[in-house]
Amino acid sequence: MELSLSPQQREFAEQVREFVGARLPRDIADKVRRDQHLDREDHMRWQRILGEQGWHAFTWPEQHGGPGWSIVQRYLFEVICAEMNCPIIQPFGPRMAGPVIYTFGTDQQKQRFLPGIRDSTVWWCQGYSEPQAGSDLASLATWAEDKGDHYLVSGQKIWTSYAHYADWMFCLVRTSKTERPQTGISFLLIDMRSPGVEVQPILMLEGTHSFNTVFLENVKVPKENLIGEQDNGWTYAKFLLEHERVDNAAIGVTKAAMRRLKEIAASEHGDDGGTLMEDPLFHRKLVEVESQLQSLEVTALRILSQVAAGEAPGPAASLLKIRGTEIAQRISELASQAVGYFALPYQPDYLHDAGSETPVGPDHAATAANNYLWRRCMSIYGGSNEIQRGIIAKRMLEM
Amino acid sequence: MELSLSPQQREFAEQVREFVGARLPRDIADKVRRDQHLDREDHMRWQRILGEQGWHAFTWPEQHGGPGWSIVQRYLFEVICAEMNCPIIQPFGPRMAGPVIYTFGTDQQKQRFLPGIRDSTVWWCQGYSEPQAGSDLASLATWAEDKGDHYLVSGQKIWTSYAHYADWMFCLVRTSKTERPQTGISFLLIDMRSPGVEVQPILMLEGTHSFNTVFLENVKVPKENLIGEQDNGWTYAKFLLEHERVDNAAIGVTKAAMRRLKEIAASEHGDDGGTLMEDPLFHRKLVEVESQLQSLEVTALRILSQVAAGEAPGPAASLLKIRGTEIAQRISELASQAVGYFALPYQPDYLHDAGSETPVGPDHAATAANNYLWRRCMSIYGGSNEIQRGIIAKRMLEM
Amino acid sequence: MDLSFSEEQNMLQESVSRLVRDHYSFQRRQQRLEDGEDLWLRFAELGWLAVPFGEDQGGIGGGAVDVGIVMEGIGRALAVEPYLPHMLASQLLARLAPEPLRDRYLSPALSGDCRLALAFIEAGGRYCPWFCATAASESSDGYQINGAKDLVPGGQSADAYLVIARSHGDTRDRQGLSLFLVEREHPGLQVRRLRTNDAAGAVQLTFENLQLDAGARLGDADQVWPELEHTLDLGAVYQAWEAVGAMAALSEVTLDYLKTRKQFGRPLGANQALQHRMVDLFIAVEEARSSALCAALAMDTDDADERRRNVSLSKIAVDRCARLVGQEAVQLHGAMGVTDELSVGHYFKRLTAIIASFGDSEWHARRIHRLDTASLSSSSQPARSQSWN
Amino acid sequence: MDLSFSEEQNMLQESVSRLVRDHYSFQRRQQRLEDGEDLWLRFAELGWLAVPFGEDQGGIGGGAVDVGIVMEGIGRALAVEPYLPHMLASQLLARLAPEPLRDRYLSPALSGDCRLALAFIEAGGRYCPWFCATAASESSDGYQINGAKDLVPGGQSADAYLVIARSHGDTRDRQGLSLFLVEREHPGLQVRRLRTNDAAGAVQLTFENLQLDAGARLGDADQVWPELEHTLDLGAVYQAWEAVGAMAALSEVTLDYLKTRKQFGRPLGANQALQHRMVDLFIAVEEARSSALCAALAMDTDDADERRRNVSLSKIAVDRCARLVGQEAVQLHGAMGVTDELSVGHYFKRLTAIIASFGDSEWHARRIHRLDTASLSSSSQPARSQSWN
Repeated sequence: MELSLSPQQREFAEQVREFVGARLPRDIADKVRRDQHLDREDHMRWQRILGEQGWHAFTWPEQHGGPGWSIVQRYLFEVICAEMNCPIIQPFGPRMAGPVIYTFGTDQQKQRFLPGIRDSTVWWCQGYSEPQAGSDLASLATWAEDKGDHYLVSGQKIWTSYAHYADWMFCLVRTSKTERPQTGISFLLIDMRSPGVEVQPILMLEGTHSFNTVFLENVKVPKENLIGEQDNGWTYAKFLLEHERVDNAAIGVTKAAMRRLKEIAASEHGDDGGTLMEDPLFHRKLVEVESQLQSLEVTALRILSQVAAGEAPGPAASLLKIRGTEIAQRISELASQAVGYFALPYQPDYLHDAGSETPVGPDHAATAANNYLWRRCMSIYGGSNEIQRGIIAKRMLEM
Repeated sequence: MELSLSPQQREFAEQVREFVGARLPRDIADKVRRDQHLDREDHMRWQRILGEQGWHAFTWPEQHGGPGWSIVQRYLFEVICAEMNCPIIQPFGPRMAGPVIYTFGTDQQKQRFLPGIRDSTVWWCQGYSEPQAGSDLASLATWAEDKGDHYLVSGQKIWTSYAHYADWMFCLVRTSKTERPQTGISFLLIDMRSPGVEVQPILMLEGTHSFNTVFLENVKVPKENLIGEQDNGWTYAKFLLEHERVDNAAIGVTKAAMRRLKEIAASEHGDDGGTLMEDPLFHRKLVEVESQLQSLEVTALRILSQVAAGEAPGPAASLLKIRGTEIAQRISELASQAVGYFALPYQPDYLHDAGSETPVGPDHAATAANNYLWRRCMSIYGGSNEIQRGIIAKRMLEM
Repeated sequence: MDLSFSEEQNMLQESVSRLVRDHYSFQRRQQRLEDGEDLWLRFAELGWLAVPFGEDQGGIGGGAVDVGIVMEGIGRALAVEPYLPHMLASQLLARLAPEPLRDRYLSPALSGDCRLALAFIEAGGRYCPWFCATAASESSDGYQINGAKDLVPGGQSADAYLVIARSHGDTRDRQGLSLFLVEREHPGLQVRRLRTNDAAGAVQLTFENLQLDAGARLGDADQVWPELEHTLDLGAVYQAWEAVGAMAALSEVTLDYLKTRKQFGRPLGANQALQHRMVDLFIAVEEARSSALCAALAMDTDDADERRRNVSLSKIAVDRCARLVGQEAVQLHGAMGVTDELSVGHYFKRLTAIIASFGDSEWHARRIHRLDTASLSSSSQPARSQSWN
Repeated sequence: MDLSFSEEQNMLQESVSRLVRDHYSFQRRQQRLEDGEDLWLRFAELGWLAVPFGEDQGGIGGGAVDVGIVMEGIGRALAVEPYLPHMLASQLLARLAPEPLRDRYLSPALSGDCRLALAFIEAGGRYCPWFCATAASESSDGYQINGAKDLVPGGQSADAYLVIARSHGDTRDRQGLSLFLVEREHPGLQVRRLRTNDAAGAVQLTFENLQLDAGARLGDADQVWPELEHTLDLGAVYQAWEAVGAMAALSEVTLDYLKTRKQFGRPLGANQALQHRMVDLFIAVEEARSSALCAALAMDTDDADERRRNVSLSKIAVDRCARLVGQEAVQLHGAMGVTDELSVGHYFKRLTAIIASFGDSEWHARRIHRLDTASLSSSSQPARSQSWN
């Protein structure tokens, strides 16, 4: 039992640090460090650099062109990337579409889609939620009519992250009406440039645009874009939901956020003139969340050790989702509190690193406050924390 | 709109202070101030003094021999009594049995029972809960068989406070089997010296004895001890539950506990040598609960003002119960924390003001720690806080 | 001891409710924001701008509770009209301005013709209310002002600013603060408009060798701290009532959502876990209402420590409730709660701004700490917290 | 980086589980308490008393994790055998005792023939670990001890005490502490038995002109603070594992109660509001387990600040979880939860005692504050908290 790294792991970590240090573009790192918003090109630029190295699809086994890393290596990679201010790798291709395609897709589908994901030349999005089916996926209504060699798809997807950036969407549609709502669902890949696809932005409370409504009106989807068997899509969706939940803990990003919070606390002046870090009352709140983060990280590592030993993580992923989001939200809240009155201004130019005006208040204030507002969504998306508690109650506690 | 007292109210408060100052026995006040346990005789001694003054049944209207005080006067009386270290007036006679008897009882019953309650010569207890009917009173099973001029009562009551002190019990029993479980219940007064009544103590986690199981085996109860109509007891019980809930806020006692907590914090030395009161981290916790208590008191006063203006308090009583108990529990927890390691010893002699050995640690430590353990029951008894939330959800929010 | 509203207060509340109901549906509020319009003159017509002033000054002689009644409506309406900053400034004006200044500005302030705002916030001072680097150097015929007030909430529509500047001492001294009236168009004043998360708006003021004559000073030189402290307490109290209005509306909106939105075939509100959380929201609103009331009544006392204690306890309680209600309302709305589309996000942002204004809970806890430890050394008995005694 | 148990650790855990299962049903535990019996010799036979000692000392060369595995079983069993105080004292003995003393006591300590306890708590010092008024004045042939150790947890069955006494300086000095071994029957020592809420028991020691020869001192004179601090950290870690065992058992008992107890015609656990709270209990147990593990691993590091930070973060996390689990388990049991009858109240009392021992959360927060502010002044970069780096 050992928290510190083995010599091999240490070497691996060093290799990651060297690569990131040498290849991460400075302007992108600065934006991440300052918590500014990244645009499509920022993400793609870095992801293509990773793709060249074979690290964009970093969770994939070698047989599908991934690096074949162990679970500990993946973890180290993510934490080090976050620590060094890399953008988050957008999960829709490498963490979601990719594993479904290489697990359930045909050889033709693999040849067609996997390279674009590995190299990050294609941006994917996820067409799951619908207006009447949020956390309740089984009740979805988007209908795909079987037209022989193709489907005609009509319906509406909502909360689709970055649909306005996306080239392709993987999508759940209903292909049969059955008694059990989970059956009769199919898993389709849809070209976002198909006629009949319309993307409409959903503006978020903090002023950003990352979510969308996607309207589908008689969109022609060739049958070769069906994954696995028709009517069996729920199986693939569930497979994917588990993947997504394990990912959601995002320990590395949260640790980086904690470090930034401490930097803010060390630079802001408290009410009595010393730094906020020295202020016992503010510091007390820092310590509380730091102790929670310490628990969370070790819990994640314990689960990693189990998985590495061949055990299934089970609903533990729900535990990481619940506490991971709560802790990340709390850190963002404290950063917002740290800046006092300067949590009030809304300065979109600075948030997007656009415009020439200097922000009012300290530089970090504009992003800290916006970040707090933004992060309220963390406990809602990816299966709300209420849904996750239900999963633990049912599957783990058998209540 | 005015928080301060009118000249009449000020005069009334003065009168209460003078009376208590002159008549409250010193030894009893000391025990209350030190949070020690009182025995039956301590309570009765003080309650009889109040009875002589006509203040034991302080909520009663003049027509039944009460002082006929306004709701504000009652509030002032309770707060001042708590502030001056009076024992709590045991509610079973004057707040529970009394109002039911004078509202629903016969003239004969009033003549027989009310004087003993007013003067505090008789100790009452409440026979509601049963092993299979805790918060769920409607499912009670104690059976009273109609034998013409009397009932034969058999069953088991549980959580009966001070049954071991009591002369009489008011009691819910089932007299008919009906479809709706709320009907078919009757309200009986039972002489605790009747053959077939057996009281068995329930020991509490913190080592005290105030609750009991009462076994009833073929207890003969004359029909003249039936309150109101047979099978209609649920109506009287509900009437009483409302009364009890309003009472549970116990603002005065909680304010006194807050004051004692501050005294402890001002006398204990913190880790750095100053007093705990000066310790910013401990003080911060004090302030938090003080701000909650401030809200609670003003909420209670707002409800008083509504009631005084003729409005019904409604589920507001549930709100006071929930927050009142949470706040009282938190205060007791902080007092226990204040004494550090000296929360560990269990010193029953000091708790009961018996024995001659001086306690280890500061005097207040033994009672502070015990009090924290004891007060966990506050959020459970009198309708658990979960039940109260259910009441608000249903009756106020109509969910 | 009576906490029911007087007849006048009931009437004021009725007038507030009517305006909110008739003119502040969320859709109309959003539309008005987009059009850059406001209802300031309507506020004036209804007499709201005159509430706390003596009848001799053209006011109606109300107290903090009465202004609070208006603020509650503003909170419920999510109104961005800068009523609070204007009231703080105009009350300071009425109390401290030399006669010529008062004669010139007070009556227009009450009639809606002149809007005022209080400039007291600078970067680097966090919530330290006497932090002030903006300098007022005495010159032959008055003062020269240099520096900046980096955030003046509600200042975008103000015609004049009451500005705290340092005429003496160091940046963090409590002494040495003076107060000046500066018109928006005064030479040497630069006004930069700022957007805010809560849409209320603000400005940044920069003073560059701005010349004022001595008549532009309100109150005594160097000695304005006690008045400023009183005014900031008033701000915390007014804002508490606004928070109560916002919380009450937000919890109603949330309850409504839980009752109508269906998931897994039944209303969300059928989930007991959500019911209990909704109850906690409801309780929090009532608690905040009580705390706001208590603080407003405490503004009447002559005992400054009693006022400080009650206002600070109230700020802590209201912040706690506002945080709970804001965060939980968003969460209970699910994905809809984080959009710009529903009112819920806008209430949440306003509550967040309120929590961040007039000192956070820690600042107020520290103030009570000073009171408690001072009373420790002055007597062996800790202070009684019996507000009605 | 691997957080799975080694084979030896799995075997140790199996042996602990077996003893707990076979001998610590709640009924048998209560019966044994009443009879005044314990299983100390069984602990010794199983080698538990020897876990953290080198093989040269007759031990099995385990670390804090290994002792933790035993402590978890003790927590689960609600065992009152004073394993923790004995281990702290015997580990100090092994590290610091001069050879004759070690030869005389260590082997009996490992075999169960001599029980030890650490006397370090005095009234008036709260959690200040270097607070010590008990005086050790040097005399011609040794030391004279005067004073009291008001609470010695687990001291009721000890044959000898390791006593912290002040050989130099003022009551609150960190320097000037020395450590002595005092036998229970030593003239001048008065031992008063104390009951405790958690039934574990304690004693109060009073020293009246107690004479010791110089050979009774462990470690250097005046310089025992760093060793004491390390030992108290070890105590916090051991106790954290005990808390995890108690919490895990308590949450199982509670889950079981919710599934079987019926109200309004269905199991309590059918209430979604209670389900979600039960999930939070479950999560808290896992969090505490992770924190306890992290702190145990940190005991191996040579970097004292790293150890301090991790132990203190862990104490804060474990206390938070223990408070939640203890209070909620009682509440979820309803009226049965506050009786003496079920195990729930006993777990709650033990968790309460754990929270109150080895420094409360505020004491540990203050220690981290010292570390954080010291690192502020020594470098511009705040300390990284990456335990695996």
